[in-house]
Amino acid sequence: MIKDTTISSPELAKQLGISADEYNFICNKLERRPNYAELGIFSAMYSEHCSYKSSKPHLRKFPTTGKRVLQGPGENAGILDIGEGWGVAFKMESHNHPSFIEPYQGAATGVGGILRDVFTMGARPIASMNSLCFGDETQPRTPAIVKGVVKGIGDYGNCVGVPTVAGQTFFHPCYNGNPLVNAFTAGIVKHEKIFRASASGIGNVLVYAGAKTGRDGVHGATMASQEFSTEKELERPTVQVGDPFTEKLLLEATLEAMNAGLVLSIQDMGAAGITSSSFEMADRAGTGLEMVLDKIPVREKNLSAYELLLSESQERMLIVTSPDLVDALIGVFEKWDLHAVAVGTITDGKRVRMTLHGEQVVDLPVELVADPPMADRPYSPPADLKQAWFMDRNKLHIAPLESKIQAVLLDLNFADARPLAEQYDSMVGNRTQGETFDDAAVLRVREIESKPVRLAFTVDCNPRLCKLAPREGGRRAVAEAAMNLAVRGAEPIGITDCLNFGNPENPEVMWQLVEGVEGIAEACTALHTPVVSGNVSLYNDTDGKAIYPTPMIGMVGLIEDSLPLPFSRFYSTELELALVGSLEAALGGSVLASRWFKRDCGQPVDTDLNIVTRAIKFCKDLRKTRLTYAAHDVSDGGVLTASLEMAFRANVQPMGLKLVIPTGKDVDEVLFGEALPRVLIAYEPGNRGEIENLASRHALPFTVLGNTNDSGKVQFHQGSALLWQGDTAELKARWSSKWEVFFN
Amino acid sequence: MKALVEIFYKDSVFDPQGNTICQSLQRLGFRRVKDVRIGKVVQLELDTDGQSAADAKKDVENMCEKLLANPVIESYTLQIEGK
Amino acid sequence: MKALVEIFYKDSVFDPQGNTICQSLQRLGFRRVKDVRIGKVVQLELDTDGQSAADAKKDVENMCEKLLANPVIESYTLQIEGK
Amino acid sequence: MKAAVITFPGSNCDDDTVFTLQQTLELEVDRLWHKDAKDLGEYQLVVVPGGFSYGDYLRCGAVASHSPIMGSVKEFAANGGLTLGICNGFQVLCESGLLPGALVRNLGTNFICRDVSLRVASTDNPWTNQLKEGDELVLPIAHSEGRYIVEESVYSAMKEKGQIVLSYAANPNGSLFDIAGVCNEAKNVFGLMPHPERASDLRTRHGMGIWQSFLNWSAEQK
Ligand SMILES: Nc1ncnc2c1ncn2[C@@H]1O[C@H](COP(=O)(O)OP(=O)(O)O)[C@@H](O)[C@H]1O
Ligand SMILES: [Mg+2]
Repeated sequence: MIKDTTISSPELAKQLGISADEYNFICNKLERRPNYAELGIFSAMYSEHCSYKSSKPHLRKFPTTGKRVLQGPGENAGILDIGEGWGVAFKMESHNHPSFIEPYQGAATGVGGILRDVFTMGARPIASMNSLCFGDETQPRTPAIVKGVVKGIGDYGNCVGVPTVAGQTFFHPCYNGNPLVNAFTAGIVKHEKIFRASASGIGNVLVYAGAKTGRDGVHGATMASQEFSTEKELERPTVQVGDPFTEKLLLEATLEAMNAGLVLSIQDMGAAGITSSSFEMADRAGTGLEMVLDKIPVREKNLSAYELLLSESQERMLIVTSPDLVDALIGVFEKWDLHAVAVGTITDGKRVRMTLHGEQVVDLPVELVADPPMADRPYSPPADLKQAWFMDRNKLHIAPLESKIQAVLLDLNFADARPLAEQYDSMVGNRTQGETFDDAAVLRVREIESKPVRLAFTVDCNPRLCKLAPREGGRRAVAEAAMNLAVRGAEPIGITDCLNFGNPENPEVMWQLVEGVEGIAEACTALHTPVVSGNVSLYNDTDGKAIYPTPMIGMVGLIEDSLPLPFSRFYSTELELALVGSLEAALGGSVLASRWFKRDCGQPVDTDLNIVTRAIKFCKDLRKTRLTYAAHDVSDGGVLTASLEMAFRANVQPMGLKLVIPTGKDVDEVLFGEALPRVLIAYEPGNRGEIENLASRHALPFTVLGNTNDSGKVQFHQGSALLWQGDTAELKARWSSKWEVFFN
Repeated sequence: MKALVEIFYKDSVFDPQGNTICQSLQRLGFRRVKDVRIGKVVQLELDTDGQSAADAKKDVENMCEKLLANPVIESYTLQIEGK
Repeated sequence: MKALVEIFYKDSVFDPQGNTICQSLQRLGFRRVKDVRIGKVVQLELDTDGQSAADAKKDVENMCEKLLANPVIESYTLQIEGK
Repeated sequence: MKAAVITFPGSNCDDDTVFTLQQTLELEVDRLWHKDAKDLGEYQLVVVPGGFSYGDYLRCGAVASHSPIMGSVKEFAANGGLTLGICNGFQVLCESGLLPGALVRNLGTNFICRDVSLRVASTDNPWTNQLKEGDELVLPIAHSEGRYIVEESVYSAMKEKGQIVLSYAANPNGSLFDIAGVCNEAKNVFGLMPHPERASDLRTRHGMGIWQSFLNWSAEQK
């Protein structure tokens, strides 16, 4: 084992993932070579995961301001004003690499990390979501990964008592060697109880609180900044194990200490553990720190400074308080059976000094560590993009409808999420309204008594589209999320994002990233949904193969009335069904195109964000009519899958559905086309006039598409000709059991 | 034949359950308890007719590697009983 | 001293986890597996300085009765290792 | 009327229960910390709430059943005090011997969260007296260890004495005889896996049947 104080060498730096340029830069600035412990700090803080060196210059393009923004990017979570003196704090984070190595613990600790990011801000977490991308079903490891990840998320969130209310699951071979696990949490906080992570006040005390430190996860951040390769299997750090029970105690103790006025500032220990939390807090405040590493509560003997600093043991916090409050603060944590000890003080001079066994092991300027040089990565579009856009429209056209329908219905992604989602406690907290298996989840904010306030949450991204057209993919992820909220009656107010991409040193991947970011920025500007937090996960490659660009969007919406919520299910067998939005839609990038041609192909059309804005308004006004209706956003799979889902979710049996495609219209484009915005609405026939008028007032096309009935059959007609029919119960049985195989 | 497989987290991996139960035992007055680790034990009943003991053991080892234990974080010990 | 406590559901209590593992093993081709039961194993490290072996064992038995096993549904076996 | 809700480390439905008792039933509610044993004589209702006390480590409810406050609850229950255990609270009550039987791993092994249909199996008790035998209640469940088991001889006696209070219309977890909620012989201690506090002013509101029964019973005792 290398001693902490051993002077480093360029070779050692390289082994720890620090480039020669970076090492020279560090040595020049320091006017010496860093020792081993210090080198460890640089290796973590200069990693892509902590430094955002490839992405940061582009993230500046996001709109981050707005009348509701109480906290934009740069803190542990962003916060939006929801009125009455309250805010919603939220963020999304990836745990891709750990979840591939150990699906259960990787996903569990991902949930733990995002929960801490939210309660670190002073917010009580009220809802979690997750977005999961898995390899295809032919991969032998897929079932075990799905099962492990879902169980990990469930066991952690259920135990802490934060409901998991929504999510997205997507299977695609591009994730065969690199599944994605993105976790979102939102919490609510009073304006005056918002806490930030800044170590200010010379002489103030740094308190370590929570679980003890062990050797687990030493170097997690560096690992998350490298590609996987099959040979590297052995070099992996010890897997971190989540302890949701301790997390729950930490949550309660932290909020209690905050409420009692014992906390000045606070930061969770996430990636790169105590290193990043201490340096970042000092950096934000422009101060320095002196820390005695011997004080850190440990689980194992003989931890070196290097290990103490880079450990990613879970469920830990770093808190700044004033000297007279230290004892009371420690008292609160001890009440909850947690450790809390003073480990350092805040100094001026903008340096961090750390000692172990009386020996100085770290003495570094804060800025050099916390603000690494950015990487200026070249980017250029992939050469084969145009090829991917080619799609033989004619071949599709002449294929029998039956085979096309079956192709889409057989897609593993067209499935009831129940077998998965029922493993999550979606109701703890007593806020969750109605069904959670809908376009967006809605929760009441029961803390606000002066008026009805509800929050809506959704995650969205269509990676297939992002691969074919990353800019449009980014735009549509935002627009789609907004439509999901709108159909449930919520006004979209802001987003968080999790940018999952491949190796940024590859100019084509970098291009996807830049395009994706710009697309998100365009849509967020147009829809007035600022970006208030987010996360970037790069190097999602295995053996040189990158995942599809996957810029996941987590969006929050607000409902300020107590009107009933529309659901995406038929509630009677005597409804009329209409499509609001363009009747025909392009097939480029659609599920049908992918399934039919066995490759993701076609050129997706650009979404008109003005029309999306109008559609959101329409949805809002539709609720105000107080009519009863069901509504469902049309997304991947088109009208075919959207209308079937409404029938499958119906609470009346037998359910029949008759769609009549107007004569002269392209059946493929009506049934399978994918474009935004398109909303299916079902209502009592007598209400057609009012709804149609409303649509035309917002300049949106309105087409009556059919009706529900009690035939128990799904029938598609064009004019009077029957094109296709199937048995609702039989179709539903296939849909609802598809994902069961993963869980028994 | 019966086989008994004990599976624990590796020593380097934190065992939150054992940790909590250790504290609970101490609070209940069992102050001599220094450390607790909690694992799984899998009891297998096997039909070993016409199989050598060595082959049977090999079988169980295979089961451990393939399904019962997770080599990333767990280690296991194996005990064979009777025949 | 180390003590190892193995805790299983009583035979009268159906063990769904064991059952699931049994089926999975059979699906994986381990057709000789006839039955699987899954239990817990608790490894205790005890400070027995100045304590007789009999007392130490008594202690562990007490822990089992009080906390580690639930006599309504479980039965346990105890093993003491070293001193 | 005054109620108490206990918080163990890891309880996570304590807040929801307090909210329901306060906001929906307009009761005065004290929160009790597990470490603080005390005389509970002043309360008309003591609730052991749901959650994952001590992380559900080792066995659900096992560690919590040894908490100092549980000594107080036992005394309270022995004196006829109305004691309600919901979900993890039910597990704690079984572990502490206040209710017969035990709750073990669901047959399907997984955690299940969904609304389920329940049938009222008996009504001569403080918990369902405002309902009728055979009434349907739709309440959410959220557990992975909710399979109630008890020896057959004990079950027969329980059934005889009207201790089986709620049963599942479609058994979600493999509970013996579809049992979802039981009370002790004196009927003052009641445990159930479904969550009435999550369906009192939200969702189906069928939880109100249980609360109203309790209110009615308490009013009659006065
Ligand atoms: N894609 C993004 N969009 C907006 N903000 C981002 C993005 N990626 C990271 N951020 C912000 O950068 C900061 C650092 O993020 P991160 O390292 O994930 O925080 P933490 O250390 O709390 O895990 C946070 O404020 C986060 O919200
Ligand atoms: Mg953080």
